[in-house]
Amino acid sequence: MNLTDQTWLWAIPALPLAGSALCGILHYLTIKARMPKRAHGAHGHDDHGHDAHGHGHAAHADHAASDHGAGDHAHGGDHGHGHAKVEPGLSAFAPWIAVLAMAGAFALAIKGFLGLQGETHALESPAWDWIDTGTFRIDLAIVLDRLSSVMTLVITGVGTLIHIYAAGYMKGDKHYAKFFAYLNLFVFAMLMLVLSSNLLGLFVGWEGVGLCSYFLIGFWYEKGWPAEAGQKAFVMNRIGDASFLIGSFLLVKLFGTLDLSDIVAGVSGLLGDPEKKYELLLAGLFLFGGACGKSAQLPLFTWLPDAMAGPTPVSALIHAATMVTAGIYLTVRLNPVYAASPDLLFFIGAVGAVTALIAGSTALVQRDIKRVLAYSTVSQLGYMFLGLGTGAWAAAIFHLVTHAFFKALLFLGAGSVIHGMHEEQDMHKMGGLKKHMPATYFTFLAGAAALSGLPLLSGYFSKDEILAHTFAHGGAYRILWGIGIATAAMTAFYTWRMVALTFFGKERFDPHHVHPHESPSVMTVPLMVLAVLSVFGGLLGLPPVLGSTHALEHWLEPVTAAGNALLAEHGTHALDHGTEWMLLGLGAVIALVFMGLGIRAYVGGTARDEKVASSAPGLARFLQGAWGIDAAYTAYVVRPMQLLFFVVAIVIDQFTIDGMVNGAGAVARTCGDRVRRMTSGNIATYGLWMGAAAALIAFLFLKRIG
Amino acid sequence: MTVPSSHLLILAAILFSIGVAGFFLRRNVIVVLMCIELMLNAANLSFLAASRMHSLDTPGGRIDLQGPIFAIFVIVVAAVEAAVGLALVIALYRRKQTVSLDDVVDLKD
Amino acid sequence: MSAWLHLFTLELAVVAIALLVLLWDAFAPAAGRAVGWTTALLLGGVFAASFFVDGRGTVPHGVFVRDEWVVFHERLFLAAGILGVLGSIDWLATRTPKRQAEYYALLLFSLAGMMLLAGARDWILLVTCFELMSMPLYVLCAYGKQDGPASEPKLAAEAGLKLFITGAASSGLTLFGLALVVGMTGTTHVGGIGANPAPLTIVGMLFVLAGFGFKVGAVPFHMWVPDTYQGAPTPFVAFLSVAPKAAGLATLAIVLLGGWSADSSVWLPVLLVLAGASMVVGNLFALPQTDARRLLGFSGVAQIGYALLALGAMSRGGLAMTLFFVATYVFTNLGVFFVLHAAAEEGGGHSLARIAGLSRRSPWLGGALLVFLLSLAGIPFVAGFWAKLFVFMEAWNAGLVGLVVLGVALAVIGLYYYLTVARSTYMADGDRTTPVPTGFALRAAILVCLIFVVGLGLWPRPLVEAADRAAAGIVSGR
Amino acid sequence: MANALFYLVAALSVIAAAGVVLFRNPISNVLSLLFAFFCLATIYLLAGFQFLAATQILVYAGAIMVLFLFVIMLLNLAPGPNAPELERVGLAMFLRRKSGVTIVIAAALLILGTSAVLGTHDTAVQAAEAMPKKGLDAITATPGSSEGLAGEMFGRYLLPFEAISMLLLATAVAVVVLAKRSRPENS
Repeated sequence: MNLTDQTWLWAIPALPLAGSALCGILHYLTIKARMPKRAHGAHGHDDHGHDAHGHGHAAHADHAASDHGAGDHAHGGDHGHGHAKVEPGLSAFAPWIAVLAMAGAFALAIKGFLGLQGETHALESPAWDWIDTGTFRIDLAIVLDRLSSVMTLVITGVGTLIHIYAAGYMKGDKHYAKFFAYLNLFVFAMLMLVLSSNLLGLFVGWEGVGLCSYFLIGFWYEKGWPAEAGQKAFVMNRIGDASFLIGSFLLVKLFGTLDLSDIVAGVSGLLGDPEKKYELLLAGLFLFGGACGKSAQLPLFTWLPDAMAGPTPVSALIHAATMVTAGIYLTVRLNPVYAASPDLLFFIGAVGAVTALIAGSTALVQRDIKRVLAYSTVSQLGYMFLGLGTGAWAAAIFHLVTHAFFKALLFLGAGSVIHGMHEEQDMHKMGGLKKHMPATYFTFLAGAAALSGLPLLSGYFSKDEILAHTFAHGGAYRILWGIGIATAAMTAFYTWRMVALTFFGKERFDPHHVHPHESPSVMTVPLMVLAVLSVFGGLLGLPPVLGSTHALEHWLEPVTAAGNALLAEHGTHALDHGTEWMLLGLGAVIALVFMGLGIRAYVGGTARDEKVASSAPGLARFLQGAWGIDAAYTAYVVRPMQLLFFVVAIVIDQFTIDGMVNGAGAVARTCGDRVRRMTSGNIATYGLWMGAAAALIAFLFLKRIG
Repeated sequence: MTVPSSHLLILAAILFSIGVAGFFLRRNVIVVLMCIELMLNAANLSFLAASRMHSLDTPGGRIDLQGPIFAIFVIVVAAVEAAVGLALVIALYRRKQTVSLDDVVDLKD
Repeated sequence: MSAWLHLFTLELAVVAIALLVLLWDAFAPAAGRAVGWTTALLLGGVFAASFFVDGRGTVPHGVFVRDEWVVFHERLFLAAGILGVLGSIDWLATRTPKRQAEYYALLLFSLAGMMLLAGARDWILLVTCFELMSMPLYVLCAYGKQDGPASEPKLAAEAGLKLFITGAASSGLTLFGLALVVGMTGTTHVGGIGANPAPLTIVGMLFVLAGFGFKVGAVPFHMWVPDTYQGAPTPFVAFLSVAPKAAGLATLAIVLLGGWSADSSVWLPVLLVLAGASMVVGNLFALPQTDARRLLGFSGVAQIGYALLALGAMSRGGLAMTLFFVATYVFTNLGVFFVLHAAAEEGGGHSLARIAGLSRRSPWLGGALLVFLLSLAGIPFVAGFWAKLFVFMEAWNAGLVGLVVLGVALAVIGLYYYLTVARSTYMADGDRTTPVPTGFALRAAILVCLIFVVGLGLWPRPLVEAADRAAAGIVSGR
Repeated sequence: MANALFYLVAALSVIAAAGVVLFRNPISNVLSLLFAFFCLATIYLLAGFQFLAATQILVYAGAIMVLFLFVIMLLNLAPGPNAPELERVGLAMFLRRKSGVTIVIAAALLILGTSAVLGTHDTAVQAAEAMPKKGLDAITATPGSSEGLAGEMFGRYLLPFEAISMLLLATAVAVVVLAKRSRPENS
């Protein structure tokens, strides 16, 4: 049953959007107040308000014509104040606005959650005929169903905590208000992604989160490399987005509608037609390509570690808890599309498992604490896709939720450490921090325990559920299960290596220069809340074998019913209680054993890393560079493309334009030069090109008319 | 004259092709402009030839006028292009003291 | 005559402003910024009047038709003209203070040509309007040939000559082709081609299409684009990069969809080849560029490819989305070039290195540039997102799957080089921290572009509806 | 007789056009072009387009070619002591790089045009015959009359006529802008 006409649902995304706008205005006012008088942005009414006379650099001839120049001299002096510590000014209000907007959205999300009990499966806002020209119509509505309700609670709930944390973390930044404007805008886009009723709204959110992620990764662009990392992340995301767009075009072609619920409902009707079934498979594959981009799966995952250039709250919110889970959300949302094709499901599971393994092993050797967490995130997302690959939609969402809790916690904890260590991120230069920052330490422990899957914590249940489903499928899935178990062992090891290097052992920093200190309570309180959630989050999905109902699975039943019905046609996979107990036990043992190994190896310091680096340098390098994937991109994608470009340019050049004169000696020139020679600047050459092309077109033309 | 109109059309095509070839082959920008004029004249001849083709079949010996009218407009266009083109040549010559297209290659990557 | 004179109220007004400006200069020369502001304000008045002047109708013999299509284009060209004038005021007043009126007059003549072009349904009128539009552009390209940023070579004359020679040659091509077309069909009416045209008509149309391809800067007739953009005065390039292209696309639509839709199987493959080649060449060649104007030139070639793709959908919706695309492109590209102009005037050049650090020195200029670049790349919350999305949607609906996939993939490359420009403005320059000086008129022009780009990004509906109504004038039905 | 004259003049016009491309001296180019224009005017006369023939001579020969000559003399491009070196033409021009492609393109255009003309003759005549039946308002006049021409020019084609007058005005402004020397305060 759906409740319609719930206009208030629009307020959920609208609140962060309004917050973003307000913070943007605050940013503008702050900048304006900070700017030297009559600077750009302070729109004066004179034409010559910005002449540079007073500012010391060479005046242009045009400025000489200015008759306002005299007025500027009075203001020439107030330049050059430092950028280090900046008075917040009006921007001090920004976090209040942003957090209030988030809290409001969270409250509304809870209201929606409470309204979804019993037989109510979804709340719908009235449809808004957003574009309607007669030939072209797009309706947009907000739909809060069981799945988007979970997502919304996570986004707004964890988001609110991270906003509060960021209020402390970003204090003193000169673009304080801008940060919150971007962050709120991100939440708006993310909410559009999960709440919109049709593919178009979803796509707006899908691209929107990429944009905000670009802004936020590059937030500290003055350092240089964050701007580069942001560009890389954005472009790699866009590759996925392109795939997503093509996939959704295919869906529209198949179903004749953009509406998600119609698409979901229509899948079973298509399966009789093998051609349509094939197109459905293609659509699913392209959409999964989009999910790979957004959720950092093979082969598009290399942007996520680089995205750590952004401020830590960004890493926690966008690159751990929310944006990167969009791919999971999309797959669950369209679950019948995937359930219709077991081969596609296996492919997804395999991609997830291999990604989990590669990223997990890479995390073993990282020294930068945020990069460990980044690779861990990629690895955990791989788990979620493994779960989706088995058709365990609820298990994937369960892991998504618990992962949002503990990974946000770990990132924020890492941020607290970095903050306390004066922007140091290298774990080899930490150690023994537990006595300096106890609150961070204890909460971090909770997060680490959950991530590594220590028994009875949230991560334990969610991860083991995915592995149990994989095991139950049998056949080739057993290989994936083996990969999953191996990754679980690595996860426990690198997690506790990180804890040991950071908090245990001797202090490896210079105590005269670095004075670690605990973060203010505005940062530690969110940590504590998240710690509680990380520990008890498992209650959402206790396995039936423990004598409880899987609450989340039950909750999501209306959403996953269509996919499950299709899966049931291929047979069901159930485990007997004995096997299930055995798997739970195995998970617990592996987590505990590798936790012990991890701590033992690194509690004494960094010697172990150095030993690995010296005894097996090749392996260390291999792991360090994520199995050489980035290098492989350069070698197998970028270089061949450059080569192709080069060859094409030479061929064109040699055989049509300058070949008779230049000969083979020109081959030695660089690729860029070759290309440039095609636009040589000589009109006669241009004319030739046009003529040759016109002849080609004439050929085409005449071929048409025979 | 009882020459078939298609022969006029072929003459126009020949003149146009010579114009195109000159446009490609010559480097003196004034000669290139002349070649463009030649191309426009070939267009005019085509207009008239086609007009004549229709006139032959029009009852009562009346001639089709659209070709001649179009041709008059083309003549004006040609005059305008010659004037502007030559003015541009003068402007360029003042800057670079050349009329060779081979020397006008500063704009490139 | 008086029965249909009212159809040309706006065009006559534009010509009248041109004459007024020339007379003003003749009797009271060196009027400072007043000439420019007067032109802009009067044009603004004409733009406002376009909402009240309600002339719709056809000139006898169907030489000219004023319908929603024309009204849409008149407003678009007027908007581009107003912004083009606003963006040039400060540059002219400082660079050639003694010679301003001619610039505005020529721009206005060109504008009048474009406005007439949109309604032309007769080959003779079409050709004369094309010339009226193009000829002032050749001259404006070489305007201020004695000046330019101090550190850059003075290339305006070369840019003008290159545009002229390629333009004149393509005019010759078009006219020769038209001679064949008109000769074969026996009528100068654009819609006279009809089904099953004679082979010679098709050859003629090939020449005509090549001429139009030159005007919109589609591959392989694009060579003039980067050269001209690099050499001509930047405020003028802003206008050149949008208005004539919009006019060229409008003409293509009139000729192909309006006049020759009966035999689309003949020209559609050619159009699609042009579209695909423009997307590929534009995007790939933009990648290695280091001069921002050349980069934007190739980007413009790529954008035309997308517009042609929507045109190739051959439906009312596809045409409407072409218009939507072009309209957003007008505001976006004007904005980009204006910001670039502001940065380059002070930085002394248009290379990416010269505009580095812009957003640090003038956050608003940097922010505006980023917004425009994102719009060109097709990112949400700005107009370009909808433009690209709608274009792809319509082309997909028309079954152009391969080209849509190609376009979507190339848009990724597009994002890369647009962000490269953005990144260079983010990079700290170091030696200068003072805000970039911009005149009031230029700032106003940038602000207007920004409002349109962001506003249409949040609320594209009015423009989509207007474009749809306009498209109905060319392609009837749905 | 008239037919033989046509073929003679046509051959002369082709030779003259070739001279435009092949002569080295710009003055010779101009004179060749002038001669070609006269040939064309003769052909117009033979074909019964008296008014066009007159316009051809007045505008092209009388105005445009004089303009070309004037610019050549102004820029001192004719051979002489201080003139720039003349462009290499003739065989040398064809041996220059890229010229192979040029010749191919020009030949292709020629073949394309000729074959289309030859292949189209019957269809074109048929189309012309079909014209009145299609109801298109073909505009006609008695041969040799410029009245009809004027009537159409100021009737149906009044609008293009006005547009071309604007074009001429704009051209006047444009040429002044281009050719005027910049004033000293800007250089």
